[in-house]
Amino acid sequence: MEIRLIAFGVAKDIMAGSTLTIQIEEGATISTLKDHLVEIYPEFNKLAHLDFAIKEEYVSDETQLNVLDEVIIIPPVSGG
Amino acid sequence: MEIRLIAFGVAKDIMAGSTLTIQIEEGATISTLKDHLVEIYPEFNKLAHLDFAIKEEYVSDETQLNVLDEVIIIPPVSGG
Amino acid sequence: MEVLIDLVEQDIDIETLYQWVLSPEAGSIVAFTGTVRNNSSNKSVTRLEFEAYLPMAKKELRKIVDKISADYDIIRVAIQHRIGILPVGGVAVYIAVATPHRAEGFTVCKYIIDTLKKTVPIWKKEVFEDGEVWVSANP
Amino acid sequence: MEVLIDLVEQDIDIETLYQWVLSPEAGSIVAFTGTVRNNSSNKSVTRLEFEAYLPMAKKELRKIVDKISADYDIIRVAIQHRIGILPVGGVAVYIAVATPHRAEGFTVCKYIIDTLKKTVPIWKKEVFEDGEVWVSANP
Repeated sequence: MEIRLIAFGVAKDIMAGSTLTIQIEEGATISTLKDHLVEIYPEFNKLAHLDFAIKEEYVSDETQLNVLDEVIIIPPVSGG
Repeated sequence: MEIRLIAFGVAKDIMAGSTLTIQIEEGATISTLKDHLVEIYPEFNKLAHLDFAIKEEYVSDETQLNVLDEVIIIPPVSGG
Repeated sequence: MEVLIDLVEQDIDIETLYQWVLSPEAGSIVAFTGTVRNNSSNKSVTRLEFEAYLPMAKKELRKIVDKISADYDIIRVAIQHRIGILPVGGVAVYIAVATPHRAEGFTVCKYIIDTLKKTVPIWKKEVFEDGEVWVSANP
Repeated sequence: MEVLIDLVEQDIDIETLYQWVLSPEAGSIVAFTGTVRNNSSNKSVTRLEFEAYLPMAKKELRKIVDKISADYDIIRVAIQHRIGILPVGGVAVYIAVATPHRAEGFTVCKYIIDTLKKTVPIWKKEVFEDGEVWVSANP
């Protein structure tokens, strides 16, 4: 299935763009997605941590992805 | 010897005035002065505590008084 | 409790926010201003750039306020965070908390800024004369 | 460290004091405002009256700043306390602390107001509709 990714901060630089649509197996979790991302962009491994959000809420590694999900890539935040 | 007292806050109300000159024995300490004050104005006993200052600095109970000293009576402070 | 939360592209108007939190029931206003320092890691900072995932950032800020207000008596709280480009000295964030008493004001204000820096999707890029870096990205 | 300490008979000008503490080396300004609440011990407050032993009050405030600045890196601190008559909502005290980082700003600002309330010779009288009381006088 297709998942749309939206990146912010350093993630945008790593992916050289703020959006990306990737193919991922049905029933994949955030954890699977993270593995895919690190494979495509090894730079993600250098971050202190990497979080994700769906529908404006943080999601855990175990969260299952659904087709049409828009997944936000959240590198370490640094507001304030 | 004569000691001049200057009162603030509730001490002023207790003494019904902001200044008072009292007679006290040579070599008396702040502690002696406090006893005198409580004797004249028993209301001072009702305060949470009573402090004194000479030359704009807090003094301890053991501080000896000197003639011409101007002693500030400092009831519990409540700034802020 | 009344809450004002916003992310803004223009300069933060501290005076207006401060006036907004005032209330006759409040005895204490504790306010935090985060400004752009002229140096970071001993390098001279030229400017900052903030970006945010706006709708989620507002939601997360509201969650912070709701969480702390369960434990402390808050009368009003205003939080405004700047996004976009900021020069040295610019105000990145302003948080003002009005409470009946001061102890809770310090606790609440500190909790909000500390938690903001951990959970709210806002990212800061420091721009130096010879390069730039996304803050906190690397361990 | 630059320090501004004053006791004033006119309204405290928060905006001017806030501007005064700003510095390009500071990343944090923590400010405390103590205002007159409309009630105390469940009684309706009409106004407050502050009196101070002025020269000593200034000295004690300076001692507080000197003591805490031995342990924390302070860039600027402004402390202004109102004396005389204040209506409900009036500003009794304003303390603004500029530091490189925020954690020390909260600690320093809270230390100053907490210690001010214990050591600085300033006295507050609360005036109610049916009487008045010197605050903290009795246990």
